[in-house]
Amino acid sequence: MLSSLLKSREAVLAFAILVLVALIALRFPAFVAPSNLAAVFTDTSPLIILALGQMAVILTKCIDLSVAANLALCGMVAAMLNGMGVPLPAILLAVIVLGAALGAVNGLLVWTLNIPSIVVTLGTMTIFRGIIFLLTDGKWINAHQMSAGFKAFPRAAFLGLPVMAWIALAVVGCFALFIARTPLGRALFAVGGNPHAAVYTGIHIGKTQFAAFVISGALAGLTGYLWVARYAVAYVDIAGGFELDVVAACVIGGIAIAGGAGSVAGAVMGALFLGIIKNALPVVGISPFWQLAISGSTILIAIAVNARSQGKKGRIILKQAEHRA
Amino acid sequence: EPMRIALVVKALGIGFFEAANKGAEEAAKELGDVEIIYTGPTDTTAEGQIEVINSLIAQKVDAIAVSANDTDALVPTLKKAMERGITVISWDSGVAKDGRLMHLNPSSSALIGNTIVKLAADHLPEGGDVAILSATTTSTNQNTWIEEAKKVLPNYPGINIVATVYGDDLADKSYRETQGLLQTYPNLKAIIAPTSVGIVAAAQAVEDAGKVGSVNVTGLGLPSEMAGHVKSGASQSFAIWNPIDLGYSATMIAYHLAKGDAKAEPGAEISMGRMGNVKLDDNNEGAMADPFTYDASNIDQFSSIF
Amino acid sequence: MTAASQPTPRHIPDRLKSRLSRTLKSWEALLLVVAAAIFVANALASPYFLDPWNLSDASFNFTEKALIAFAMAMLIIAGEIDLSVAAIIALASTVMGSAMVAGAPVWALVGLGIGTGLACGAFNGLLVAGFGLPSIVVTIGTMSLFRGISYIVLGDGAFTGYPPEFGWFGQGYVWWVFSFELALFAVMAVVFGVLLHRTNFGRLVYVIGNNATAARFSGVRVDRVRFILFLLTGVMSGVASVCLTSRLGSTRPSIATGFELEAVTMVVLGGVSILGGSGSIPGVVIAALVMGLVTFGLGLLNVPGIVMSIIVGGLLIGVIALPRLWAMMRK
Amino acid sequence: MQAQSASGTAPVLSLRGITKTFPGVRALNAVQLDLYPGQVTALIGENGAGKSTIVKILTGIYQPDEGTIAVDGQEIRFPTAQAAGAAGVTAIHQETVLFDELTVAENIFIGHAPRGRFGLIDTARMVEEARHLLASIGADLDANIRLRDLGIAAKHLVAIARALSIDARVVIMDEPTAALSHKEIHELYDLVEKLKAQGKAILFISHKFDEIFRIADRFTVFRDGQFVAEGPMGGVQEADLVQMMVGRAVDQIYPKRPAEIGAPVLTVAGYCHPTEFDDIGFTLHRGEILGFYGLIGAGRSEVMQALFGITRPSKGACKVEGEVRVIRSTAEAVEAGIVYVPEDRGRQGAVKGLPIFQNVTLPSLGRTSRHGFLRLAEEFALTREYTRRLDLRAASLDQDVGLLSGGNQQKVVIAKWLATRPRVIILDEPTKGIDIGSKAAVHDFMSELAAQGLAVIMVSSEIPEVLGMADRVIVMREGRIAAEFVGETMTPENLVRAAVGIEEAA
Ligand SMILES: Nc1ncnc2c1ncn2[C@@H]1O[C@H](COP(=O)(O)OP(=O)(O)OP(=O)(O)O)[C@@H](O)[C@H]1O
Ligand SMILES: Nc1ncnc2c1ncn2[C@@H]1O[C@H](COP(=O)(O)OP(=O)(O)OP(=O)(O)O)[C@@H](O)[C@H]1O
Ligand SMILES: [Mg+2]
Ligand SMILES: [Mg+2]
Repeated sequence: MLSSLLKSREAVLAFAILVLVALIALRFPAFVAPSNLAAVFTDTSPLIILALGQMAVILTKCIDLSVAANLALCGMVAAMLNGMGVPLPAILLAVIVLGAALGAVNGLLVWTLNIPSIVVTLGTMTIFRGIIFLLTDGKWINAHQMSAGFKAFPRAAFLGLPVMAWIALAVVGCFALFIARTPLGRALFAVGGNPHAAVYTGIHIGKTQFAAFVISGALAGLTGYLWVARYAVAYVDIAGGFELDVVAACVIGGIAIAGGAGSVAGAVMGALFLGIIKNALPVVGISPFWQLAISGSTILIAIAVNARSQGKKGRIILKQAEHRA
Repeated sequence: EPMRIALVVKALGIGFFEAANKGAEEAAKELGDVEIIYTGPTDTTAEGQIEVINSLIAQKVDAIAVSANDTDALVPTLKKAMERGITVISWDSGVAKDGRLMHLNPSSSALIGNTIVKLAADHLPEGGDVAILSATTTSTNQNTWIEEAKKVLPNYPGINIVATVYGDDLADKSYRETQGLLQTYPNLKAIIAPTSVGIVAAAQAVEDAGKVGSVNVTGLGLPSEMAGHVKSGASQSFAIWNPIDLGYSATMIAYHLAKGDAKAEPGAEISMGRMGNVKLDDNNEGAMADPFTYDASNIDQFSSIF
Repeated sequence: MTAASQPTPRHIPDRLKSRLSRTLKSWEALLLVVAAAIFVANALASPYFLDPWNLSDASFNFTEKALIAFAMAMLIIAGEIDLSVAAIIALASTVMGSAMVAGAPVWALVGLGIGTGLACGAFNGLLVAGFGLPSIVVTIGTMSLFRGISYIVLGDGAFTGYPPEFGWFGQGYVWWVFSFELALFAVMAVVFGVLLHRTNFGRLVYVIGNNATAARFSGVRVDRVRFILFLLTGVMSGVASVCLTSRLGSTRPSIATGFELEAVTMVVLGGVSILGGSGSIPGVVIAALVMGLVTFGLGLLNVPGIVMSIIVGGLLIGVIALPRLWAMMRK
Repeated sequence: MQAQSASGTAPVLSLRGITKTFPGVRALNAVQLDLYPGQVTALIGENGAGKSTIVKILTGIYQPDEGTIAVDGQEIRFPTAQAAGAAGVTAIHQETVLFDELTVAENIFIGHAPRGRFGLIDTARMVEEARHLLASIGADLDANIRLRDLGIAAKHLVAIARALSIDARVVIMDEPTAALSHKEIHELYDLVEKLKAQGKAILFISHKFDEIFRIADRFTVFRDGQFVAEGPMGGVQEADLVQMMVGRAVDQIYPKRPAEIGAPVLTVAGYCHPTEFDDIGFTLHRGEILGFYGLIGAGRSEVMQALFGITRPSKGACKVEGEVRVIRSTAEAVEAGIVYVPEDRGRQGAVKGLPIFQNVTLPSLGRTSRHGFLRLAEEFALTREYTRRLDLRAASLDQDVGLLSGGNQQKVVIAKWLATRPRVIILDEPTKGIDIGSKAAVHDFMSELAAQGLAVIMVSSEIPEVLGMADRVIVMREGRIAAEFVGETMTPENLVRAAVGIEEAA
């Protein structure tokens, strides 16, 4: 029991996170103060939300490189709607719908035209950002151009945590339920794990991939608002390159890039791991110039560890081997 | 046909440069036969700027006035531009001497360095810990100002610079770096952000951390972007030169150099229209004007302008 | 008669369609038409376009990326990808800068730049071919690692003051308007074209890309080929680093940011299947020219870079989607 | 008009004039099929006769080009797998169609899981029902375990449970016993009886005649995609069925020519692998065809792949013509003169997407090229030489291999290896899934190779093939050599006993 627990990816990752936090605490005890940990979690919320969306896509053997651009476009639209005086609930609805629609564009190209997702999202990634430029002429929307309510919502504290963190928790909960308890959630695994067999069980590969892109897009849309409201600024380049962080979080969390395998807990912990590193480096007094190299090494170590724990299992033809296993 | 002057900025979409463009247009109108090409890369990279400059060379524009993303990387391309008879100056963020005829500093670097420290010190009679939040590690102007600031530090006893971090002129990164500063240095009294992106993000982070009153955010920023933070008290005061004036002056200088009625050489004085004359030093550099300080008393007056 | 009981086997012709008819229907032909159209459109849109010196200047927009794209094309045809190429440029440039500061001569700088590329390629190759890790995630990791090392070395500093002779690689001209980079681009196009289309090694690249398992079951040393491909990509990144560093005359850790995606875009636009197995070097050459022409043409009209990237992004999806849409509609 | 069975009941399911064409192959040509409630219909036909294709049409995976499907006399269409399930048709497919990362219960219920509150999957009920189903087929499996932790037999039981989880009127079993052990096979027979008693119509596909005679009530025979005959099992003899299936005398398919068995070429001793096989040793001679028989999953392919350098044995030695060879890669195996025609042709054999000549010259590039540069003329010459010998049918030599029929793909793979002039050729299920004409051609060629002095290993799960072609047979069971038979002792009974374990068969 214990040995199988140690072998699970999630356990390894959880252990790694604990070690990491402990090491930081050694140098800087205040890091583990509950309030600070809450702040780190809040900070990591966008990454967690996006990693879950990306997980849905990766499970189906696809990849969504356009998430950050989608986020930026939805965030900008949120800020513009706010400028027009649209009430917050309507803005929230709008960005989620817009994000889902942008995801649907990706999904449709993948589903109906069978274009590899990496090509599609490489293209839409530049197109989405370009659209922001066309919408705004490249102009920024700054804090003073946003209403107080718009900016206050994600940071409003509720039971000691900002709303942003609560939203992330809610998304994690819903997503976990969705993955474990809905036919579509299970279909994601089926499509990526064995596309051939998925057809035999009546699961439509293209439609499932489409759905995954829509989910990823909707979550990116939601995050777009949170991001813009939190940092109180919107411009073409917000969250530039963030898609790689999102993919990295999934990889660290053990979501198999070949599809069909991974867990919600893994994705969340992968995101947390990156988030903790990002937050801790300045605190621990490591030069910010080390950050990139450290996160790169982390990704490499994570892949190696995952590959080992997934290591090819024998097919157990020998009866004696079956007993040993 | 009109003289074509290209105003090349670090990246499109930044409020500061948009304002500079307004000034350039103003100068063009005043001069009459000048067409302004406002351009720049999408993100703040030297490679992007080089592509833009190459296409300007191809168009045989008459003058290029550039705010550089990298002091050195643009030099070969700008040299080529000058070989093809184009007048090249840099403004705001300079290029190395070989790559331009002259450089227009918004203000003298020493003065800016001094101002940003003074802004912090004015509100810290007892002294205290101060941190710097800069733009990218490669920004020429920020690096120069920080150097100058460190030089004048002995004049402000008690002011102690504990860290310099880089927000890369990205709002979210600057925000996170500020959070890191607030945690690492619980006794921090002020954050100096000599960049318009950084100062806004830092002020926001200080507000979110509930440290208004204990940590003062100051540095260089745009009144329109900082108005809210001055009101909230996160920033007591900050400084900036007028970017409109800067764009205006750069255009004027480029015009006169291209026309040939002025020469860029040490000691020369070149007219900047309504901004007076600029005097070049041994490096062919000149300063436009003193930075101007904004606080609660005058912010409303300027926040609608730039 | 034995002939009656054992009918002689049917004769099978070597080829059915002539080379010419296949060439005319190919992706490369389509791209060439696109390139020609863009060329004409540019010439009409801007009076400055048809100037040899301007066209020569414009070539710098794509030569370094294309050098990487040639090697990347082979890697992608073999079913792998290397997203760390831009980071390799940064690291190689940093190594050259450090050596320059230490007083190394120009030939040593070039050697070190290419050598660093080789080492980085070997590292990627080891992780992918040696340990069997997926290349896309490995190179996302090494992309941070390699550039991260540059940041550690350089921090907020820069290496400047390369010797003037070193500037020749990025700024020098071989003959008239033909820069060294343009000449290198042409030579490498031929070298990679021959390597991919005329050698055993090139054949193995296609075989592995179509079916790596079957390749292994046919006695092909699949992992060795993969490793060599990563080496090649590393070396070409090193070469690109020499050119770019020489052209910029300085090294900063942020050098060449985003080059990897442009190189991949070039490769895919050139008709290389991102899933591996098909594509050609001529296609990539034409795609490089198309991208160069588009960005230069729009640049002459002072269209902002981001609008160009929308057009390139649209072109990328469009040229792949259109034939498929066409096939769907005919069905 | 509706077909009537001997007992007078009307068919539940009735197919008429079904035609299905794949690029290059007409898999089904206007075939018919009737299934009756409470009866087991055996569908009989050689490999490639189109049996699995009809199963896929019945379960909504393929759409027929022509023809009609009727349920209870009502014409119906199955556009998706779910539509077929809804109409009460369920199948245990020949390939495993399961998901490694899902649990046993999820595998059983994917696509039609019981729903609880808010339309969410009711996990508890799902697991409960899964346990119930597994128990009903006598499978002792934990419903919550991940599928990837199960062996192949257990997986097959899950597939059966999955098929039964749909409350079906028609149950299709495509070679359900192929991967099962003796005990499990008997439990399956009991299950079939139970389903019959419940009035379900069963379509049973199998190559094993004893099985068919034991449980089937009716038979339908297909040959090369054509309907041949149908009728009740009563009164029909095995020989009649074979005659219908094959359409000619059996010995034509196994044209074994006498060959002189010469000196040892390959000697294998003590090959071990931690999980796949144990203590494998044998000697192979010139001119000999050595058969390897066993149930699917017995580990024969693994042994062959170890010889070919795909997997590495943990222990053991291998000598080729007296010389010790350490084979760590396929390249080294080819150098040693050992070549392998794999079982999984689509994945491991032909490189689809590339032309025929590039497939053929792949391991011989060293000979056709000069200084590493390709010489196409040489490649075409080599390809022409070997494809002529195998009587390949193709439009041109630069045609994509993926467009060829299965048998011709197999010929390309064999040509590829012959062009390397090997000493030992291993053929793993060489005629699996290829049509009957090609099958005879492959057998004929195998004989010829042996006659020319090549040493041949033939892995096969078909007893007639083994008996018809091999000089000597090694039977493997659970990763070990169970027995070896030569001459007189090579009887179907002996092979089956050794393959399933003698004590069980007794
Ligand atoms: N998807 C496909 N594409 C092309 N040809 C196919 C396809 N599926 C089946 N075939 C061909 O159709 C014919 C019938 O195949 P099918 O699988 O139905 O045979 P089978 O009777 O089930 O044989 P076996 O006993 O080996 O399972 C074969 O020649 C096969 O190669
Ligand atoms: N545990 C398993 N999970 C999934 N598939 C399996 C498993 N074990 C075996 N298989 C598949 O079953 C088939 C037969 O297995 P294998 O090749 O090992 O047996 P074999 O003794 O060589 O049998 P044969 O050559 O007669 O097929 C192969 O296609 C293999 O991939
Ligand atoms: Mg079948
Ligand atoms: Mg096998």
